[in-house]
Amino acid sequence: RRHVTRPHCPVGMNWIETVHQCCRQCPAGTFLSKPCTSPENGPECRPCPAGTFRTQPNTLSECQACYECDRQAFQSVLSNCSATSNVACGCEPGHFRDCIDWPCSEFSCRKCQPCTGRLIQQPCSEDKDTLCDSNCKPDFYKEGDECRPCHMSTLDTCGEECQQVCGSNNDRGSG
Amino acid sequence: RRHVTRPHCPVGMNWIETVHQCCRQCPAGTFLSKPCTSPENGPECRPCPAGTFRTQPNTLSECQACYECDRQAFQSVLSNCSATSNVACGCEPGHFRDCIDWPCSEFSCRKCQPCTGRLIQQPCSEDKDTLCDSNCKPDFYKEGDECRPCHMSTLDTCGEECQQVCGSNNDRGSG
Amino acid sequence: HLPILQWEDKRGLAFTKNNLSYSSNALVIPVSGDYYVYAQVTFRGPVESSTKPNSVTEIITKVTDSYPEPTQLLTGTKTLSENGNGWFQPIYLGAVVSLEVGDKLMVNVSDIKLVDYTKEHKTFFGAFLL
Amino acid sequence: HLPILQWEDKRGLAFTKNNLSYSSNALVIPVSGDYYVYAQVTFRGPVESSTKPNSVTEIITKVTDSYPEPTQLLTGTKTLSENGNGWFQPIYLGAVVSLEVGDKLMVNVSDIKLVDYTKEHKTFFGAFLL
Amino acid sequence: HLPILQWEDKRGLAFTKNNLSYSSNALVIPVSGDYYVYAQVTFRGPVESSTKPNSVTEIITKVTDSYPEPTQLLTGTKTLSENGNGWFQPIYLGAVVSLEVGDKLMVNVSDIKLVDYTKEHKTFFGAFLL
Repeated sequence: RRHVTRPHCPVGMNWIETVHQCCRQCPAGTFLSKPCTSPENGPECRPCPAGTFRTQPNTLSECQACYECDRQAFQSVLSNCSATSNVACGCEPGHFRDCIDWPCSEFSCRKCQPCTGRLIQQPCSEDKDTLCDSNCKPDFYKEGDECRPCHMSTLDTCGEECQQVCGSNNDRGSG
Repeated sequence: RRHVTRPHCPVGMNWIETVHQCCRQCPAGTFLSKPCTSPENGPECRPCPAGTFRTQPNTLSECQACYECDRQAFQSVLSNCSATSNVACGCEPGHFRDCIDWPCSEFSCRKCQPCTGRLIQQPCSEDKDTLCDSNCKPDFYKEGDECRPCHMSTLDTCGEECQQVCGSNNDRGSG
Repeated sequence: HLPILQWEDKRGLAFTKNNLSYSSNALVIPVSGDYYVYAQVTFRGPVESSTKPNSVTEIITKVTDSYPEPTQLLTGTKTLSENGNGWFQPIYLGAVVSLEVGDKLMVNVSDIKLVDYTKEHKTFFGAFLL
Repeated sequence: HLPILQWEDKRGLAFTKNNLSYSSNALVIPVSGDYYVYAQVTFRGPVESSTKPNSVTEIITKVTDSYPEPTQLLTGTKTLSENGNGWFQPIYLGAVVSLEVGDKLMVNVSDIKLVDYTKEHKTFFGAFLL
Repeated sequence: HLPILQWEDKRGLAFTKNNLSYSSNALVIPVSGDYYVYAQVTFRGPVESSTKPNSVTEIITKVTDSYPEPTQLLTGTKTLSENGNGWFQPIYLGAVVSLEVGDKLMVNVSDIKLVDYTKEHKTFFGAFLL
C-alpha cells in the first residue's frame, strides 16, 4: 500500500502531504496558510480570524470555531475566546452548575435554593446548590418541608408544630 | 458568477431555466408538464393527479402530495383534498384538539371529559376540553375530586362530606 | 416477521430513477454495489386500539434470492417514556451497505398502527449508489 | 411561518464549495439535480422566558421562484417528557430530494430560543450533489 | 478524553474498501477530500455498575498529525427521562467534513458500559468520499 507509514519529522515539524516534506509548525493562535517550500524556510502562518482559535502549534489550514456561552440558559462568560484559547463559561450569580454529562462539558445553570427560614449550612457555590440546615431557624416553624415565620401565623393556622415553636411568642403578643 | 441574478419575468410568468425564457404560470390545481417554446405561447399544464394538489399558480413539474387525516388517532376529515387544496383535519365528535406544537399543525384528539356529577360550565369545543363546574350537582357528594351520586352511597361509605349533602335523602330511604 | 411499510413512489416528493424501482413494498436494486440506504419513520400515539407501547422499533431489512431469510441491515429501537397524552418519536437510520443486483430493501416497524403516515416529509425511505 | 435558523458558512468546520453558496439564511442550489440534504439541530432547555414546551420541531424547507409558498421537505417532531431540570434533544434529518438551479434550502425550528447554538458540532446543516 | 469505541471491520455487514482502512479503533483516510461521515450508537440500560445516568453522548472525532488534540466533528447529546426499568436510546450522526490523507476518525461515547454492542445493525460507523 502507498502510504504504509508516514515519514517521521523532527520535533516541531509536521509532514505536509501536498508538498511531500516536513514543515515547521505554525505557532498557537495561527494556522498554516501556505506550506513551506523546503524544510529550512518557514511555512506562511496567518493569525486565527476573529471567533476562531488554536491552542497548540499546528499545520492546519483553518482554526477551530470558538464555542459560545449559553446566555439564555443563565450561563456567563468566565473568559472570552482569544486566538489561543476557547471561551470559558460558568453560571450567572445566584445559579450553580448542574452537570449533564461527565466531564461536565455540558451543564445547565440552576437557581440556588434560598433556604427561607433555615440556616445555611453551605452557601451556593460554582457547582453545588446551597445546603440548608434540616431544621428551621428560631422563630420559624415547620410546615411540610417549608419553614414559616411565627409572626405570620394566626391562631387558627398555627397547628401543633407551630404551637410548640411559636406558642410562647403569641402570648407575648408579638407581630 | 454565471447566474448572478435571474432575469425578472413579468407578473404571471416565471423564468424556466431549461428553456432560458419566461413562461406563463400554470393555474392552481395543475402543474407544468412541458415548458413554453416562447413566452407568447402557453406552457403545457396538466391537472394534478388524484391525491395531489397545488393551491397557487406555478411552474413546478409536480404537485404536492395531500396530507392524510390520522383516523387511528380520532382525527376526522373536515374537507377532502382537492386539486387546489390540501385535506383539512379535525377531531371526531367527543374529542377536542390538543395542540402539540404551534401553530397547531400537529395535534392529537383527546376525549372530552364527561363532568360526571357536575354541571357543565363550558361544553367541549373544537380546541378546548369541557369545562366542568368545580362543585357537584345536587344529589351528588364530593369524594376526592370526583362527584358521586347520593343514591349510590351506603351508610358505611357515606363519609362526612356525603352526610352533609345526602344525609336528609338517606332518612327518606330513597334509592 | 414485523409488519412491512408500504411507500408512495411517484406522487409529491417521491421519485425513483437510475433503474432503482419500487415494487411490492420494496426498493429493488438494479446493479450490484455499495449504496447509502436511509429511512425515517415518525411514530406517534396514543392510538385507538393499541395498548400503551413501551417502545418503538424501525428496521431496514434486505431480502435476497440467495438466502431464505431477511437480513436486518439497520435498526433503531427507542423506549417511550411519554405519559398519557399525545407523543411523537422520529427515528432516522442511514448507512452504507453492499448490495447485489435483485436484492430488495424494506422497512419493518414494531407496530404499524403507531406509524405517522399523514405527511410525506415525516416518514420517508431511500437509497443511492455511491 | 416558523423561525429560520442562521448559519456560519466559513469559520471552523463550516465551508461551501462546488458553487453551492450560502446567502440570507439559505443554501442556494447552483445546478439542478438530486441532492442528499441533511441537518441536525440540538434543542436544549430550560431557558429563561419560554414556557415549558411540550415538543420541538425541525423542518428543512425549499423556497423556489416557481412557487409562492415554501415546501416542507423533511420534518422531525419530538414531544418532550423531560422534567424540570436541564434537557438536551438532538434531531437529525437527511434524505435525497430533487432540486432545481436557484432553489433555496432553509432550516426552520419550532422555537429558536430552544436551539443550542453554542458548539458547531452539535447543530449543523448541509447538502451534496449525487 | 471520553472512551473510544472499537469496531468490527470484516465480519458480517462490516467492510472497508477503496483504501479506507481501519486500525487501532480508527478509520484512516487514504486520500484528502470531502467525506460523508456517519455513526449510530444505540445506548441501553440499566446496567449493573453504573449509577443512573442522566444523559448519553456520542461524538465523532478526528485525530490528525497536524494537531496534538482531537477535533470534535459531530456530537449528539440526549438527556434520559426513562424511569427505572429498561431503556434504549439510539443516536445517529452524519455530515460532510473535509479530511486530509492520514486523518483518523473515531467514535467516543460518554459511558462505554451503556453501549449496546450486541447486534451489528444497532451500532455502526462509516464514511464515504464524495
